[in-house]
Amino acid sequence: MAIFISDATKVVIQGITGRDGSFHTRQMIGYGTRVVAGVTPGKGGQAFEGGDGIRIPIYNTVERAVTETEANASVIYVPPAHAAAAIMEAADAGIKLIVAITEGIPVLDMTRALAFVADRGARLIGPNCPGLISPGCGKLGIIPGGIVAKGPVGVVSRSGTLTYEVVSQLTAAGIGQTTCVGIGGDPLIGTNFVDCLKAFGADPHTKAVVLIGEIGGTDEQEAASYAGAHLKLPLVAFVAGRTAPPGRRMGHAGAIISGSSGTAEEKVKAFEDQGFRVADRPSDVVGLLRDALRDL
Amino acid sequence: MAIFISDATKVVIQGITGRDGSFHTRQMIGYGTRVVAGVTPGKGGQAFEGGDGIRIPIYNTVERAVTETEANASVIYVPPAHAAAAIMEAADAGIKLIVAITEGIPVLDMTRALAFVADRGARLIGPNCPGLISPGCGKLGIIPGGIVAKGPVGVVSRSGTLTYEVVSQLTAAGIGQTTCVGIGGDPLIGTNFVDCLKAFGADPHTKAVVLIGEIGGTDEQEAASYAGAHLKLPLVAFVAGRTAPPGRRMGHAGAIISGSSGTAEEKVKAFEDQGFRVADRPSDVVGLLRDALRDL
Amino acid sequence: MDLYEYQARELLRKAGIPVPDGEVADTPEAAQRIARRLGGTVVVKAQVHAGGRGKAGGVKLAASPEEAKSHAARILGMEIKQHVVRRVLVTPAEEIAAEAYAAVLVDRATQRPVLMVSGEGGIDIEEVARTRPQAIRRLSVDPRYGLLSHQAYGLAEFLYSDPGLLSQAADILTRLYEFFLSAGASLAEINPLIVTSAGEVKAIDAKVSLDDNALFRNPDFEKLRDPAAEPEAEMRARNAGLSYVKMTGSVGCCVNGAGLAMATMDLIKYYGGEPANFLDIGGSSNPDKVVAALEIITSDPSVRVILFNIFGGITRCDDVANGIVEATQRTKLDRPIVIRLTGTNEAEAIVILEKAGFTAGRSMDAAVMKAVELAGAA
Amino acid sequence: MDLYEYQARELLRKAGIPVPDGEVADTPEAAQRIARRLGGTVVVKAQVHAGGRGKAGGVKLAASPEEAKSHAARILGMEIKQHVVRRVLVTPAEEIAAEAYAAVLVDRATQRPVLMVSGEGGIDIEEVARTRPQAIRRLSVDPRYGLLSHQAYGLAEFLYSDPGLLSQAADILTRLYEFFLSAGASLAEINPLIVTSAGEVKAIDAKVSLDDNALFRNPDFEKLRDPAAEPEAEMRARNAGLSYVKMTGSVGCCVNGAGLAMATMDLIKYYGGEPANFLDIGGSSNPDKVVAALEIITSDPSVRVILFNIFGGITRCDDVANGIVEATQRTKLDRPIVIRLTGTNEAEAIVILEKAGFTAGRSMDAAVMKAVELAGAA
Repeated sequence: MAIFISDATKVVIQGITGRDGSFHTRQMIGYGTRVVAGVTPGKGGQAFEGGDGIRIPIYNTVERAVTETEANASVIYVPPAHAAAAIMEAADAGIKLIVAITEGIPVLDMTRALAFVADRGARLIGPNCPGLISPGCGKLGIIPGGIVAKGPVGVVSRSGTLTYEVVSQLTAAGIGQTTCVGIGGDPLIGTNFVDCLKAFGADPHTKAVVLIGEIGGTDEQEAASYAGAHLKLPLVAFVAGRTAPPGRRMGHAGAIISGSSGTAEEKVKAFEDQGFRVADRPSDVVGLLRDALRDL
Repeated sequence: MAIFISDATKVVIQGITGRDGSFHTRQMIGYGTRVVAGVTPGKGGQAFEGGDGIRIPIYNTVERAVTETEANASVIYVPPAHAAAAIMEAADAGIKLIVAITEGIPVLDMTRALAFVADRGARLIGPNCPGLISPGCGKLGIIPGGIVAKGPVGVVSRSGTLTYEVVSQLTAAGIGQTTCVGIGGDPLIGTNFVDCLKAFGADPHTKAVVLIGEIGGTDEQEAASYAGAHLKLPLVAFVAGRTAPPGRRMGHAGAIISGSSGTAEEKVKAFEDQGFRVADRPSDVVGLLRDALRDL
Repeated sequence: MDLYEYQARELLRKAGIPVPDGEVADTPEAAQRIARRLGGTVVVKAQVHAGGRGKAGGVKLAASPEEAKSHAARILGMEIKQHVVRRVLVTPAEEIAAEAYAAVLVDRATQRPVLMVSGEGGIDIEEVARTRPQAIRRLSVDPRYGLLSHQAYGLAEFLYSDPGLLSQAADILTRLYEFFLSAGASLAEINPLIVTSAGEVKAIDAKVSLDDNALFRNPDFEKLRDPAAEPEAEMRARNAGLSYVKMTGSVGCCVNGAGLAMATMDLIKYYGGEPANFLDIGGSSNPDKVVAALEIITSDPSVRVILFNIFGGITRCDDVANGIVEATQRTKLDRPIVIRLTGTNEAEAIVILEKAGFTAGRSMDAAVMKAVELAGAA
Repeated sequence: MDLYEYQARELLRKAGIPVPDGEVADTPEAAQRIARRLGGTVVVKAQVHAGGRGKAGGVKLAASPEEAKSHAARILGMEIKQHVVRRVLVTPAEEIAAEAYAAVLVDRATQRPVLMVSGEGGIDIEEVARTRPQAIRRLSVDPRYGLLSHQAYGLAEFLYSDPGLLSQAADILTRLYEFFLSAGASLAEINPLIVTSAGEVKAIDAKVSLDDNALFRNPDFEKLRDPAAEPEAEMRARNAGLSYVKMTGSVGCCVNGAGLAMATMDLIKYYGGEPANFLDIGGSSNPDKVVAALEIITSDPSVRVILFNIFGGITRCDDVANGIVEATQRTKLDRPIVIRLTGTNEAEAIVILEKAGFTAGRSMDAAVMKAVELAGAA
């Protein structure tokens, strides 16, 4: 039914009283997510109004939140200067699924935070990502609940709104999703394409995968190799940035062609070399996915 | 025949050109140890005269020494200010057995070095220890070769000369040793009593164990519990420091009774509570060991 | 943020790395004065955010202050890879016995800082990496322990065998790494790292890029920014919190989200058009950003049509619609506009836009096709 | 090396931890002057390397400078647990709303630095640990990451709930840990850590022990050593590179190796004697150390017999023998000496000793028995 989250997922929101944190906490609750606690240092003991009379207790530390509420997942809306510390705090408190929405975290902060998360055996999604949503199960992050529907397709993407574009077309075409995961647009992220493909491959409800990549790095190339060798599901890819000039950062900190490496062309070719269909336009994804599912 | 070392042990000496390093390297070679390389930064390319015309190549780094000679064990005679760094260098180069002789390493240096050694899956013996010797196999460190003999007893100790005292009495009484290990007198050490008891327990040639402890910390107490529960061999203990006053450091940095904890009495009691014989005098060890072996 | 060589050299010098004397000049006369102070042969080097200065004639030896002046006169104002040279660095010419390369950057694959050294310095390191990878040694630094002394020494040993050079190089690498961390850099490069005929190891040319996201920790660095080097539109975009990259086509785009913005550019190309820019208004719902975005797009004379592509999520479509209306009320649009809006508050947005005389569609493909058509017709 | 409270406070102040004003005085008049400068009620506190000063009458409140003077007069020269008070600290008396405890030390079990806090301050923490362990919270700090901000905050939350106190305490704990690391301390303790009636968190009393092995990194700390506080024999031993601890018995021992030295003391006791000291000449073969050791032992009037117990390994027996001969040639021994030597170069040593009129045996038990007998007979 879902990867990474389940009915047992109980969520603590780090930065719950901030502008983004408070807005999206209410959205998550509205979508049926079990938000059990919030954390804002110095506001411990207060309560957060989650809408419809729901009151979420606020704690000073994640550790306290976990002790009191048995939260096992965290969503982070903490400002960039403190977001890496917030990730480490969550992992230190024993949280095993950490979703970091924050954009603009210094990359050197992330080198430490990623090592810490790995040492603690936790999974980090993001940072600089929209999080994940599993229709009928809940959402951790900011993906709009209105554009998804329950169904057999796993979606994984480095971007936000481009994902929404593709997912809403899937939903409009009557193709629902198991889980949609935005892994984030930063150069250093916790969970990568391959991790998600492994999870989708192991999920009995996922029958096909849509992967949305972009320029920069080699995550898509590694995903193509992995999928070619191990993924037992049909996969349709789309890669954004065919027109992006080399050496320029395209919005996302990780979206940059370095020298001649990280281009959309090499990524498209990597998927095609493994026999996967690559959409030329976002609107081609639905058709290619139908073809792929028909081929089964 | 031996714990920790074997015929395949090939040794690199860190600090081979120093006063202690050069003296003991020759002793080790004289005892038949396979010393294959030395390291002294800035002296790479030179050779060390090991006695009897033996020339040991010197390298600038352990990594280079390992690449060139396949050394798999290291003995460290580096001065205290750089000894923790030398331990990390050895572990980083893939050395799995590191013996640190150096006394006087700052304890905070060791907190980092111990974490590093654990991360690399290496074994550290010491620091501030005489190392280990396996009659007929070789020695890593400074235990005099003349006082040991091949035989069935494993000896493990926190001290140096007190070990020599006991071992030489064993040898004089015709009781030889598999391996004698000095684990070191510092508060933070790599390999502790329990680690050595596990290794002796798994060594088919070791038929009995002599453990020589002293005041400070709780290593002996943990060894007693472990031995009581898991060690299938007879064990005789001796604990030095029954007359030591609380709060004073007795030579070894780790030999200090803190408050009322770490006394010789509680350590002796820990062994006796598990049914092990504890010698009142070093010269009682031989007799108790004979009794213990006879009881088998 | 990229720094100029002279700025990077100054930071490395402060970090304790040996860097030869030298000063920056923005007039030929100043270059002459510096050359006179330095004495002997000097090098006059164009200061631009671009590689290949040597080939472009931007680096010249001068045997006398007068020659330094004439070289500076020729180099200042020169254009190198679309960057106008406004300053030259004047440094003593060193007797070079050997050239090497050293750099620290963050490696995406290992997710760690990596130190790279090569005995082949003074040349393009990407070229070395491609053709002689064994000439480069990389060290992935565990951020939990930092750079350990033996690791710096081991890298130094890849470059030199003389003990004196070894310890100098190990010290420089250690300082370079510390600088990289404390500055919050994304690249700190010395190329070449030289050995002088006197046996001293020195950094001759340096390149530093700072992580924009880490600048808040070193507010002093903000004054190293050269407003003149940045196209005005990009500076305005940055100040407004937008991501903007100038392209060469005629369809000006305004999109929310970097991935969707790239996909929009790609779709323009797919339908036969050329994007005039990348522009991401980000995830916020601030009408002011929309106003700023429209100003930036319309300030580009090659833009023949403006395309909005908004997928409402956090971004509310009505906020964007209000921004469009507000901006066009201030300044009448002189070019056609195509608006695509869908998602959060889409219905409200369409009402707002229609009241102001705009039309809006829901299909990305349809909107892009129309924009390309209008750009061709305009 | 243990520091005095006034030294520890000064170091913590430099580390940015709030510490009340105050100065140290070595005369009643100086204490009076300080009390006058501070104004109001002050506390006069004996500065000694020992706990339990309050119970011993070494800490007194003074409502006026005159009272401060008279308290100081009484405290200076007082003996607390065998330490003579040579200085008093004079500080303002604080309005205390709450007392807590905070410390950093290295934990042998986890092999990591551990931060400990307790809401029960101003009292003996070992007592709290024994009777109410739940009143203490410990945090083991991973040396690979250092103290993380949320960890300091979590400890602070164990002490306080008010947000203002929380952030002050988290900041103090962070600074205390940084100080501990940079100083190379083995203990850094604040007891009590108070909250004033004005809501400020402050360190009132501080205790710092430095790791002797790390002193080379902070050579400045050497001048914090108080030669007067250390028994002369121990200072001489330290300067000679020996480990020496004074005991109360009559058998003076000189041994190589700490474990063997302790075992020798134990054996003296076993045979009915009492050791006069612990003395380890270490692993070296330096005859000078033997000379220094003999001088230190004989300077203790309670020593009635001198016992050498040497197991030659690195230490060469002949070196020790030469040291004994050299020392006794300089100053005639006025007490009997029993020498036990075995191991490296044992035969040579016996020749050297016999030539000088000494005898030496090989058995530790026999030597100790004989020394005990001589001590009893003397």
